Amino acid sequence: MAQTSDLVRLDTFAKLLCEHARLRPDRAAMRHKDFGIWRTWTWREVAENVRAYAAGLQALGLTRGAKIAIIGANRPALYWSILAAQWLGAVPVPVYADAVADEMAYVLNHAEVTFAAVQDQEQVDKVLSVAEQVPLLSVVLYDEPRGLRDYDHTRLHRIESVIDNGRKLLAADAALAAAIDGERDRGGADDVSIILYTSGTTGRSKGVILSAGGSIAAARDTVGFDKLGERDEVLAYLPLAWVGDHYLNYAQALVAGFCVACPESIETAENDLQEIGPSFYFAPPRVFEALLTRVTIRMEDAGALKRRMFQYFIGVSRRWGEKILNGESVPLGGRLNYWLGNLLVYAPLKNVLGFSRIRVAYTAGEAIGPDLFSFYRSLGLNLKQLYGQTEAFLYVTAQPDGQIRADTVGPAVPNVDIRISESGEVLYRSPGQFIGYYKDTERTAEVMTEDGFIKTGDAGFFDEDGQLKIIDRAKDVGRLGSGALFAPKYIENKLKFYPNIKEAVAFGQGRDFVTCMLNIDLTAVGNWAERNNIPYASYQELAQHPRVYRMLGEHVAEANRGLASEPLMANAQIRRFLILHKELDADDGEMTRTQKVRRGFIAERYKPLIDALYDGSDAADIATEVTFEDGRKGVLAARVRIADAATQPVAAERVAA
Amino acid sequence: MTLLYSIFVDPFVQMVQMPDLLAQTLWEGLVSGVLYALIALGFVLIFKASGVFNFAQGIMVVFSGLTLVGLYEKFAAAGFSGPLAAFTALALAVLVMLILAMVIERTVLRPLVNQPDIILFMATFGVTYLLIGFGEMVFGGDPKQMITDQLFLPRGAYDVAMLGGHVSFQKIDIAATVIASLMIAGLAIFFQKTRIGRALRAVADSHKAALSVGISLNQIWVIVWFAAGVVALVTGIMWGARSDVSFALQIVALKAFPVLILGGFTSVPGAIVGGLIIGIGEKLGEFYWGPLVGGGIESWLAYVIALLFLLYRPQGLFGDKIIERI
Amino acid sequence: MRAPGDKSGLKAGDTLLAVENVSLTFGGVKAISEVSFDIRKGEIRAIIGPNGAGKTSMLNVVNGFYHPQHGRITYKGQTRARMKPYQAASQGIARTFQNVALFRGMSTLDNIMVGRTLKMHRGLFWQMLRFGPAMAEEIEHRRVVEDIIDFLQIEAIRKVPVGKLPYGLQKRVELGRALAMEPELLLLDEPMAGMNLEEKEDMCRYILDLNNQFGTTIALIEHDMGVVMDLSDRVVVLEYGHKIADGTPDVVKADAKVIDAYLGIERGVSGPSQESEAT
Amino acid sequence: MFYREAGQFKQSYAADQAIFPIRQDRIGLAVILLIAFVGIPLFGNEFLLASVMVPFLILALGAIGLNLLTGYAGLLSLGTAGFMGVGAYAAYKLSTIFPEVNILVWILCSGFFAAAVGAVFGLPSSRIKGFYLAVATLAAQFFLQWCFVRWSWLYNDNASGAIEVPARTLFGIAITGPSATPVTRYLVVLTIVVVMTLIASNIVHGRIGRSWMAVRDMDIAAQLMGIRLLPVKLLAFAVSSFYCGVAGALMVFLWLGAAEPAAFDINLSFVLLFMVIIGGLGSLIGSFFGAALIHILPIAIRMLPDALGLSIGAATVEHLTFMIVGALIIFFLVVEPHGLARLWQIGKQKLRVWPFPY
Repeated sequence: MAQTSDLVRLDTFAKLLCEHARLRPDRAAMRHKDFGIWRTWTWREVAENVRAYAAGLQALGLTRGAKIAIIGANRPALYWSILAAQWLGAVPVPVYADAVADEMAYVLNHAEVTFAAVQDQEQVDKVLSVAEQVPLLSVVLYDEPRGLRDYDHTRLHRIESVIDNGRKLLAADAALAAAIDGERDRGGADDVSIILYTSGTTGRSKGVILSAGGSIAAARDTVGFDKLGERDEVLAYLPLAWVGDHYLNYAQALVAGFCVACPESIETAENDLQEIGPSFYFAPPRVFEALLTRVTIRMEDAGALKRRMFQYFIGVSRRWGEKILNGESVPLGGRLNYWLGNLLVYAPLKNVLGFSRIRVAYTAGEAIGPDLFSFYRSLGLNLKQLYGQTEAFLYVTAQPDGQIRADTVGPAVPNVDIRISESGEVLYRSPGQFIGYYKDTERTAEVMTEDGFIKTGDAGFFDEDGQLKIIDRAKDVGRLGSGALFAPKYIENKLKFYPNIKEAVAFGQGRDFVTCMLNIDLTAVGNWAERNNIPYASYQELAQHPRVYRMLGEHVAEANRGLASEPLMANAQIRRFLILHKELDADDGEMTRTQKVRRGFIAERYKPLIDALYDGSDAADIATEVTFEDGRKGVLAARVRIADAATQPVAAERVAA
Repeated sequence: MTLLYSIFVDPFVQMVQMPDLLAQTLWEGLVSGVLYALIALGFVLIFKASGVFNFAQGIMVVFSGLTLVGLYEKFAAAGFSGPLAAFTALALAVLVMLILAMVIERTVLRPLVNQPDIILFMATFGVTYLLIGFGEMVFGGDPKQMITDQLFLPRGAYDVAMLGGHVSFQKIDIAATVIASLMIAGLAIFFQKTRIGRALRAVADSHKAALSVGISLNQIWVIVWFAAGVVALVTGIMWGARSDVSFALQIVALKAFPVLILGGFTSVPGAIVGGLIIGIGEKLGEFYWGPLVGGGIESWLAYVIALLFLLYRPQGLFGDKIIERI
Repeated sequence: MRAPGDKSGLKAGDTLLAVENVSLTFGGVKAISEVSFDIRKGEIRAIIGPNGAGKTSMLNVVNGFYHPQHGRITYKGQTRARMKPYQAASQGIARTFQNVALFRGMSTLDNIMVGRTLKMHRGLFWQMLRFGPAMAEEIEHRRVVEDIIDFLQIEAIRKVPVGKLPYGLQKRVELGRALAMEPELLLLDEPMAGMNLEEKEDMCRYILDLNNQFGTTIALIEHDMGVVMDLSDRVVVLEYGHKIADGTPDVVKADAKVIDAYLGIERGVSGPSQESEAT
Repeated sequence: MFYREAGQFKQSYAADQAIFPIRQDRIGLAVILLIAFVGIPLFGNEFLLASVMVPFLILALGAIGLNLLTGYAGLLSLGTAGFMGVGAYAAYKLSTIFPEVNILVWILCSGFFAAAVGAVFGLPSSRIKGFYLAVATLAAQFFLQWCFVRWSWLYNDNASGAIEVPARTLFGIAITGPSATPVTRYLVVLTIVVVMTLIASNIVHGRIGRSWMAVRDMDIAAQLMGIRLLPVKLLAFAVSSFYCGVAGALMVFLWLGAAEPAAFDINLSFVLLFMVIIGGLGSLIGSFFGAALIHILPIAIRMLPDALGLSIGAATVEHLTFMIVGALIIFFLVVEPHGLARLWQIGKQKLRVWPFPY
């Protein structure tokens, strides 16, 4: 441990990289499945590459403080681009690879990028197509040369050749080598380490500026918290531009010295996950949910005996699994039964999912269904929740081992202070917190309190165990016309825990009662339809099928029963609902890129439907403009049915209260 | 030099010098050729209609013969003998072949429909083993004497003085030839003139066509396997009358391979012509050339003839030239 | 991916293959009569025509599968008499088929590896040992195959038996197998038949990339006229075994006989008659 | 179920192309080899070794030989027994002419004679395929068998017409002849079979194996890939016959001890073909399964009445065995036309994706 003491005081990622190269030169730092095998780079190789890359970039004119956009899937070369930029004191600005040209142009322009490091021809094309709108952009670097041979290479460079060039320059000129190392050493804790653009739920994206020292300090806290070390391994499949990837896979890896593996392609990511078998894993609840849906569907095709065995042992795990994981006392019979279940079901299941070696897994971003959460935990997967924000450089709270609950997000992580404002909003102060929004002091000021706390915009409270519980976005928590509390997200989450419901949007602010729009989950409902011989030709037809309405109506009724049992929420039961004829889609602006619903936008877009929900009619017509996958636009018209939902009577005194 | 002489000259000299022996050899070749043709006919029937290369045809010959003899022996033991008993046994043997056809259709063909040829071929091996085991268990493994007198099959021989010597014509051989010819003629009429026969031919071209005639594929299979069974029974009687009915006979069925190669797998006339060529060629070869290498070449000569023929004309005597399309 | 080994010394635009007065008959039926055309190095040459026009037969003649009764074929300056398909292969002519002709019992990877057979030389002895030179050779060629897999974006199906793949992917694998031969002349027989729009676009991109980046000369048969006109540099039109037009897409499109032939497709399907032989 | 593939990733093509890329498979194989080399010799009785294991292994080797030809190269052969006979007689002649050379050398050399004969009889495959080719191999079968009977030089003019195995030693230990113990014979056979199986596996996983399979699956496409059919087919015949020849030599020298020509009759060809089909075309492990089923099953059936205390006549048992084997052939073909190997593969796949069904 004495050896690692150096790591503790280093204050930039480039320095950390070099330190790892010194401490564990031959350990794997990065892997990438390419051409069918896992190509591996050791820390020494990565450091050497990044150093040469930095030299090459400098030769191309990248200077301290300049911005370099990083666009593409998780690829070692793109991570190196981040590192090499930071080495030189330039500022990497990752951009979502699936951003449409418009969005991309905005970010590139706003961030004043002069360089862009992108993955492949597709991204090069996209960047070049907006080049006119981004006058400062002078150099585009790319990783995969396929299809780019005939492009004009005056300002286009292959990353590999930039690295090679840097290597040559370094070899030829010792002074330059020293200068490059000097650039690295000039970096310090107060440097701008990265600018992460958040896809805000409203308005244009904001550039969150993070400092090097803060980022590293934050990562250090959580690395210690989860005891991550050089033996750990992760699969980097989250969007490069998202704080989660930058924190979990980049910052933590550079602090702890573990190995980051990049999948071959999106289609193979699942298989790659199984091959790598990571020990640290993060996925948003929807991924876990989709996974469980697929597990359930696949098990339905199994033989009767196997299915019953599976169900029996899942029952066993629900009974004992979490207790065993939490280290509580469990009777011998239970332990034996669980052991058998582990042999027959849990361990093989985790193996197939690629979870066998996971030591710590996190989920965050949304509320996770309690059943869903405990399903994974009871299998022996140490799944925990955290609560965080881009502005905090991710972690605000996280659940320590042994204090895991589905409905809370845990206590503050070390060195983070949290307080709840009078209006119920969660405020925090953390080591990793951002410096400000790039070129937007106004909004920066909006979220900062005078004493340096940051407003999360979420409403929440601490429960009796000292764990934070998030209800909803603070601004979204509203009141019905009657004055009863209306927390749309809370209601939506309850609905979304049903596998058949993919999305839910609740309305009720200032109204007499609560209504909601639902999206069916095509996989789950389609499968159900197949088993029940319900023919359907399209998503729309399936969504509007009376039997689907009946089934979802039962879900709504059940959710209502749950709401009725909670004093605060009993009055916010859902009276009427409809099933949307199309999936809410980020391309249509209905959701954010991180798949959060934009409630306001939806309310406006589907106004006729909402009116119908409240005026008692049993169907309504709607026509909306949609964007197809290839970018073309069209108009989708439909007649959407509206149904009433069964509600629970509310005790009179409560209404009075 | 003497070797070449003994291969290329001497046999022909002998043929000319002793024409009676040649005639005798040709006659014997003709008879065994007829029997080969009968076995091959059974193959062709089944192959045409169900695409199955029926290895079990050989054992069907043995099995049907054994059933006939075995049933007659049982009757005789119960004091019921003579022609009536023999023909009762014959009728029952035919019935057994029908049942066998139905069982095979149900248990082998139907479950294996649409499988590759080799799989169906192998399945008929299974049938062979089953029938061997079953036959030996019921009738015992010893060779049996075919009933002939009771079926009014003649015995003895006509010794005809001709070509400066004597040629012996076994009456049973003559009978075999006549019966076989009748059988083949009967089958030809069946195929050409009857509705079922036409359906059978249709099925060889297209299964759908057969369905349109109103006969299910399964029925057709039963019919052809039954027809092949009857052919096998006749073969069994004839062959059994010439020697014994024993399980060794099934090896003879392998002779149908070269016959089929010569004649083509789907051609009835081909089976007959092929059978005769092989039968006669084999006897001539054995008699005139066999002694040169120590005799016994009958066991392989037929295959080598077929092989050499194949190299010259891969599509067989009656097949069309194969044009490979891609 | 590697560019094809260019041993011929031909430059782009030189005649790579010349077909002169070729006639092919099957048992009295004329499949091709007196057809002449050439393929220049580096171009994309389309062969079009109604069903039964002799397009596939033409490809079969070019790669030595059929032997024409009359006419000559000159490839890379050498006029050949009779050529076996494997000789055509060893001279750099590769081929895909109208109906996918993959090795169904093998995986995608193995199928494409078969395309490397000609370039692999380790004999039985080393193959028996597997370790050492045979393995080194195997890996060397695996790398090439992986390049192709990357190029065609079929990573996810690398180890899937090809029989289980959907049709569009099978076509892609078949292209991969042909590419593994590093051909100088690539014959594609309806590479886009039965594909949906997206798959067609992908396939077009691969064909163009191949042609652009590696200079592979391509001769293709295709029914989708839009694709043909977009892709090809020159088009030859066959009808009932005769050549009726030859030239750039624009020229061919305007040709009266071609328009006639294509309007006549309906007639042709209902009764491909021998009378037209006389016309 | 037992597979834990998470975390088993390949960093080199060599590892990725390994014949057993999954760790659990390698462990399983090691356990089987351990049992075969240590467990069975230590604990097996003479009956198990001499009447079950030795014949099983030898037949499996023959089945591998046939499988290389029929399963991998798609060339149907009914002459397997003939090629085995060539190996047996070659080994016999060589070891009696040169008794000073180690018998194992001659057993392996005998394979070359079989390979040469096999290649000659494979020549027709340039023009004919499928059942037609089967007739060519049938010609080989009957012709060779006829040679074994008529060519007395082959059996040193023994009055019996049979070949009798001379006693030979390896490192001073008797491995053939009456004094060789079942354990030594078993170990010798096992070693040869394991090594040859490994070699076969290497061949079929490399260029040559792929060429064979290409020719099998689509010979036209194979030609257009530059594969010349005749050399590839002849090589398949030669390699296949080599395996059959060694199996034949082992059969006489280490199993039967003496053999008449009838030992190599057409029935043996058929039995081997059963093994290959039931075991699975194009699968080496299937050859072992097939050999086990076809050879060991009848032994088990024969032992069953005794074990159950039933007194059934030996002849009846024999007939029942025939029937059961026949019925099983049909049964297995109906259940899984692709053989036991496919069942094994499906089972393995099921274990790999357990608890999912696919």
